[in-house]
Amino acid sequence: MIVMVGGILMMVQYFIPHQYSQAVFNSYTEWAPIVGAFALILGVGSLTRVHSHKIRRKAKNWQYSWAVLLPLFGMPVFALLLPQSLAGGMEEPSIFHFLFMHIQVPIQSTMFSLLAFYIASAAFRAFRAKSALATVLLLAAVIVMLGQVPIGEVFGRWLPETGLWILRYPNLAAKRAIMLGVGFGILATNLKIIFGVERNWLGGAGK
Amino acid sequence: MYATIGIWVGAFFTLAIYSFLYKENPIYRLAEHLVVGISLGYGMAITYDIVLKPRLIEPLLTGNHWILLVPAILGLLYITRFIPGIAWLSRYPIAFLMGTAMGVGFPLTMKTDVLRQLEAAMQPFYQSGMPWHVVFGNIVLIFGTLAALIYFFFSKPHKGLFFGTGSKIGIWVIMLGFGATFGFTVMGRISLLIGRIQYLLGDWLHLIE
Amino acid sequence: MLNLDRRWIFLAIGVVSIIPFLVGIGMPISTTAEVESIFDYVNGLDKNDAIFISFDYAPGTQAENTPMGVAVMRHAFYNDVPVFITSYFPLGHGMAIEGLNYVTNPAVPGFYQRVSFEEWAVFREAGITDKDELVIAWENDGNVLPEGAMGWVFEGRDFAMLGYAPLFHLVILGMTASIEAQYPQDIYENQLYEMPMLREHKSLREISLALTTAGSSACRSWIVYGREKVGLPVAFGVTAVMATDYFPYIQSGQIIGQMGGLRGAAEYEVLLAENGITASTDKAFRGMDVQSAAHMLIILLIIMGNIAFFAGGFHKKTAMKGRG
Amino acid sequence: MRKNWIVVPALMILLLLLPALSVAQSDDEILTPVDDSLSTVTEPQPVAEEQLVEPDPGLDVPGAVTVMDKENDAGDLLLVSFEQPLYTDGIFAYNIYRRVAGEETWNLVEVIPADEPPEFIDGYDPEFPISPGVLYEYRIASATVDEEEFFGSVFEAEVVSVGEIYHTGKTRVLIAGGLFIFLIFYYFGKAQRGAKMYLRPIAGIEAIDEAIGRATEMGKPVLYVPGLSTISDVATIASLTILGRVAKKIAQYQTPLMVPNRDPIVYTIADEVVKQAYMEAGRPDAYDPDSVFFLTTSQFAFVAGVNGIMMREKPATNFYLGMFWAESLLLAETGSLSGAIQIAGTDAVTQLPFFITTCDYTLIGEELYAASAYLGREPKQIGAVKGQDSCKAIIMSFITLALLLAIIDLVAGTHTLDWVRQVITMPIVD
Repeated sequence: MIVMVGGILMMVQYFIPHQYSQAVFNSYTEWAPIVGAFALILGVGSLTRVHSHKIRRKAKNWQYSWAVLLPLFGMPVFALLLPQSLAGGMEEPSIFHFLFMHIQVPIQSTMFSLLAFYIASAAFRAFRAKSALATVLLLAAVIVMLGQVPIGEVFGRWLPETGLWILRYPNLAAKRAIMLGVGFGILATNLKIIFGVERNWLGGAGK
Repeated sequence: MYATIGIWVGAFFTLAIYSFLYKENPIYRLAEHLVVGISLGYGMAITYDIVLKPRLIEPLLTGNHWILLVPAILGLLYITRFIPGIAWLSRYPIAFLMGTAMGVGFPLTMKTDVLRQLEAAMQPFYQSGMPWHVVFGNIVLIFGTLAALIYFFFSKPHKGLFFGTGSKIGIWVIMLGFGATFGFTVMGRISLLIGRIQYLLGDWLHLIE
Repeated sequence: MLNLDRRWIFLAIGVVSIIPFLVGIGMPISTTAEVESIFDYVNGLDKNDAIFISFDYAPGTQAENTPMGVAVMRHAFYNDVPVFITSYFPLGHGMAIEGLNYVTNPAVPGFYQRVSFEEWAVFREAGITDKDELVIAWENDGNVLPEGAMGWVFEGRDFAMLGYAPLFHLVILGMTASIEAQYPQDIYENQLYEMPMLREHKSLREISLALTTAGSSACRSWIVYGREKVGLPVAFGVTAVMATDYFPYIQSGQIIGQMGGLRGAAEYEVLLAENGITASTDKAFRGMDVQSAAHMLIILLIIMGNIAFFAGGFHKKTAMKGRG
Repeated sequence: MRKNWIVVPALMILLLLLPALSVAQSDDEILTPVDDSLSTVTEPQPVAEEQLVEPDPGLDVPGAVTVMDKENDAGDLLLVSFEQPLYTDGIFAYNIYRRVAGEETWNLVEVIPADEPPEFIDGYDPEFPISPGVLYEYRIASATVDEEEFFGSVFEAEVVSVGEIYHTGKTRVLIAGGLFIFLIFYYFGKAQRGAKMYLRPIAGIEAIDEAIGRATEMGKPVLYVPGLSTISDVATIASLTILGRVAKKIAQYQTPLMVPNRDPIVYTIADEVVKQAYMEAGRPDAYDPDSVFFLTTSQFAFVAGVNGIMMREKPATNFYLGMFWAESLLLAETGSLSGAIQIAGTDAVTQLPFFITTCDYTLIGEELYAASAYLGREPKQIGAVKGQDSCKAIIMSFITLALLLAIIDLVAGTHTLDWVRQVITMPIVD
């Protein structure tokens, strides 16, 4: 119900430049971030619940749950409550900054770089030119990969240029078709949510 | 001093993650759990400092902004999610944000991703002075977009000249596009590895600039 | 052969990624129209313009995204173009601070000496807000540019660190009317109202470019809410994984240009160095040698894998004619 | 029905074209209001002549100021134009001041360089907003390089700013949006009334039966991964529909099924779906409660777990349908090594290339949704697919039209394409 009123209101608002419509919109842009900020409660709450549960029941690997909960609540405490003199606050140097810059950032960056290794392994063991279409895909990939790196130019100018041509025309055509399709898909989902046809996004809250 | 310790700790955790390549181990698991806690903790602190403090608490304390209590109470309803019995109340803030976001997004998505793209797809393929590969490219672009759209068209069997041939061309064009994505994804993953190696060899060991 | 322990392949890719760094080849990189158009556009701006650089990514993709933000920031500082720095995600907030710190870090060659908002308050109150006049007055006051620095950057005159705000797409929308309404103060609690760069550029209408460096579809918000609303020019600096998806936006003219992945950042670094804006190229360019080597290895692995597979014959699955 | 779907889009195109045409004309008017105002301004010549007599006191000052209400605003914008002085020597810029009529203080609202057209839109400055219905006064000064100002006379605005109810520049978005909403709901309604609608079969879906049959022959289990995302993802919902169908077939063949989950909510729903499918197949006794299980929420740990299952149990058929991220590569690689037939489907564009090169069948993007609509036969889903298809038909016809016009233009040297493009092109307005 709120969804429908809110959705239709904001949709109609777009077409009305009148001052009252603008006033509605302005207070909305003021309110929404405040409401949105509280959404963090969901994440924090469910994480706390899962891990405190694990600790209480001494489930498998429960010790690691402390590694989640301690920084989760420690970070805000260090940043906002601890005085600067005790390495509190958010500026460098502080515990807060240290945890983020020297633990969080290296771990997260490294996690994704693991995939470089996995791609290499899959390249050897799984990427097969099993059909004409897969062959085309792999060929295009090889041309683009060579075209994007400086060594590609060793083979001649045609290689990077062919790579760019693939990117600018056939790739663009495919991506535009997908973009239009996805665009319609998003719009249809928006409609379904606004008019209450789709209710899954509530995630079973309260049911 | 602060920075040096930081880089050693960072290097330690970088290697801890890479140890997963050999096999899973407790240090990897520790790092994996830490990252979940820290990122959400960071989010909490930042959100308080940047949003709640200047936009909600300070205006409320100075008075005159009592109307801001409405979004605050709406936001606090999220907590009810964890109280059995009244958990349905947490739907209200979600509904408020979802509904309005959808409403704001609808006309704009229509404009950016549909109308503007249609407009751009309707380019003349030849204008005097264009080199041949551009003209050829434009023709590929127009037919390719059409064909790929046909491939994603589900109301007609893919038979006959228009739908049959169209969808066949379509899937080839889509494969070329995916080839490009494949190449770029490989490039991206390697780049991230490069970033880490620069960190280990440069910032930590000072072997390279 | 196909059942080779994959840890050997892991080792190979590790070795191939380290050696070029130690050897240092520095193969030349040619630039593409997609990146040149951003460079030329920024090059045409001066102290009367202002740009946004938004760090819309999490630490996971910093290796690709940070060099882009850094390169464009250096370019803007070189031309005295004021830069507003924002972030779409809480974690990007930290990335934005790191990006600015890198450009103004005295340990990095070609840095810009940072002057905090407090330090030049006297000059500001005396009404000296023009960059050229400010630099003269500042240096006459006995301040000397440190060795190796490319110039001064004054907080509030040359950059403003606005940081993260939640529901950022609405923040963009709000900034089309007024930047100050969305960010009353910067992350160091300086009042934006007192900043000369804000006084001259009060809304996104008066901004000449928004560069978004992103590892997700967050970058689209700048088009949907910024460009379509007030015609804000937008440029993308996206990870390679995303890059191919956004070519339609380039052709339709919705974005000025795009830097795709480390290669895109390296191209911008090359353009900066070629035009004398920086003394040398930086991290992204140096990474490209490794990129070459690793791509060669992966292509080799694909070819070898396929040879081994087809030499072994279609021992299974011949019953099904797969299409993929 | 068959004819219907051609006729509807065709009608819509006509509909879209007709009003858009009228908008194209009205847009011209919006874009060129300056001409009108200039012609009205040039009339009061005497002002300029007076200044001719007395050019001495420094710079020549600008003449009459014309103020018009800006269209399509919230009543917070005014179009201001003024007459430039006859002698512009020495003038560097014009400083425009505004105040509420009757008040004392003037606010500098705009500086226009001397070489730019003497007009601007007032009210964009958030510091000095214009309120609807308030009468303002303007005064313009010629300024020298040294910021010396010479004021012209005070002009009261002829109009006050008024907000409009409808933004005429957005008609095309309104038409397109309305058309879209209409089509989606038209097909919704139609599907709900039970009309039979054709959806083409999809290759990957037809292979499902074959793949399950193979598993039965080999006496090995089937693995089904419903993606790693939450239930709010459309791909997950589509995947669960397909899971129902797969489970039903499996129940008939009595082949073991394994469904590992990453999201707790998806897990409960997947369990329900499978139980239901066994019931429908008439074999509730064959249902094994352990076949659907929750693994872990951590991304890479989940992959490690599933890979372990693949290496131990060696399933004959693997399904990966739903939302996948970077783990797609790891799953499909292991599966391909274990020799299983693999059927994948996702709407994550970046993961599709990896599935295509490692799996036997891949449902690409929307094919996944269509497949679920095709199998589920749920009216809302079919309605949505149909509605979107007709929108695509409209887009396709426009592109084809553009292609034909481009050829005509090339041969005949006309500019028909430009003309049609003008109908669609939207200026950036707000």
